[in-house]
Amino acid sequence: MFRLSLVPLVVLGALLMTAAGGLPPVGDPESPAATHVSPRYISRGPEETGATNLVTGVLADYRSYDTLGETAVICAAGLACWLILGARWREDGGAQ
Amino acid sequence: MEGLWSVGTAQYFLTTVLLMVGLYGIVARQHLLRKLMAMNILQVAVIVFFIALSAKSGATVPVVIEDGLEINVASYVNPLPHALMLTAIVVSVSTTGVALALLIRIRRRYGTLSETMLLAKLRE
Amino acid sequence: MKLAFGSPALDAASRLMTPFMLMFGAYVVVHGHDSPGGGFQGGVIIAACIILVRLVRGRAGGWMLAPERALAFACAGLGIFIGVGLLGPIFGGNFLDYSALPLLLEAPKARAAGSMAIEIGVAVTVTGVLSLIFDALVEARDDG
Amino acid sequence: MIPTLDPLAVVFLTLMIICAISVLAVRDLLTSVTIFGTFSFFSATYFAILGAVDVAFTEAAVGAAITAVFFVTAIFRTDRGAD
Repeated sequence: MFRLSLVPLVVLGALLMTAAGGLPPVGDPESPAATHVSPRYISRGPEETGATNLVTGVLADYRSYDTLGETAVICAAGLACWLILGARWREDGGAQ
Repeated sequence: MEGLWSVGTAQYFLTTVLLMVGLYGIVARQHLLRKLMAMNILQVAVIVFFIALSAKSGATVPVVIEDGLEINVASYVNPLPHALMLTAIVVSVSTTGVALALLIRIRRRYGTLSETMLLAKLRE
Repeated sequence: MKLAFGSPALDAASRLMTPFMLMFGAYVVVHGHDSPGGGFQGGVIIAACIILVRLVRGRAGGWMLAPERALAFACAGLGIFIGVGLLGPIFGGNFLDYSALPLLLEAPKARAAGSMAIEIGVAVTVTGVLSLIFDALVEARDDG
Repeated sequence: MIPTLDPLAVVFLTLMIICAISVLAVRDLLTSVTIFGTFSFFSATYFAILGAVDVAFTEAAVGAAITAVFFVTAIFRTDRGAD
């Protein structure tokens, strides 16, 4: 059973190795990831967001919906962790 | 195929190896805490892949230094994957916390964290 | 788990390091616009400071952030974020559009001020959540 | 044609793979967590080489400090040394 589960692992590894040869090399300035939206972020970022650190500009201004959802996720994670382990309310006759 | 193992392409192969190490750890290790560490390794492999996509040769860190001049796009690395991966790292630490809390509850209930013993106890 | 494993050397080192760590965390949050840094990093550094004091001196150190208060911190950070975002529609812009804020500043400065407020909210949330998770892991009761 | 990049990146990726394999291979769980912290520092160095200073900063603070502390706490809460 355990050896059977290694088969898709090997297949996936071979597939990824084959696919990695077709990617643009690391550091290519003409790669698709570097030519779609990021030139706008780099060239207009400081004058539009007022932040010379471009990462902060993208994180807190251009893509702040992303950050909002992420903040909600970590808030929910903290709440879940406290409910799983803390649960003080069980002692005074709450649920369970 | 010339330049297949150059610095630019070899990083993708090494990242794939790192990802497969993490995946193998999730599949093959017995102890659940070690499975969680393997999951963290897999997350770091994904982050490494995204950061490798953002690199440009001859570019510097994404903090603009020239003032008021025309900004040369090719001289700064792509800031978008950095912002995405920043959120991914912080989400990964909070999911690790939740997973550890669940593991502590499992240990309390069943007395073990080994996968085979846990499955044996579940079958009883 | 023994809660405090303080020794004189650890105690002195933590007392020496704590103000600098807090100061550095606040600097990283506030100066995140012009140098590497931001809400996440600053929040993590402040949470690391709280966890350090908690590890060295235990609950008696006075740095205990009670779970309820940590949870309040986390929700307050999220509230700051959503509140600043909702100020945009109130003053006639889009959600999370800081240039609509009535700050008597030109657009880039107003946007920088708005994203600074958001970074502070994120830092408060991260501090609260990390301290809360550490507290839950340490204080986990041993009975079933 | 292939742009040149710092060869140190490949060195640090190799170190990361070695650390990852030893995280999974070492018997003692506390040793494993320590090596995991080393792994995080190597990945932070790799990010800094590629120019991602913010990500390197976060990874060094989160992966090496906070995650390691969480894991050590959980190991003391459960069992250490078992595989």
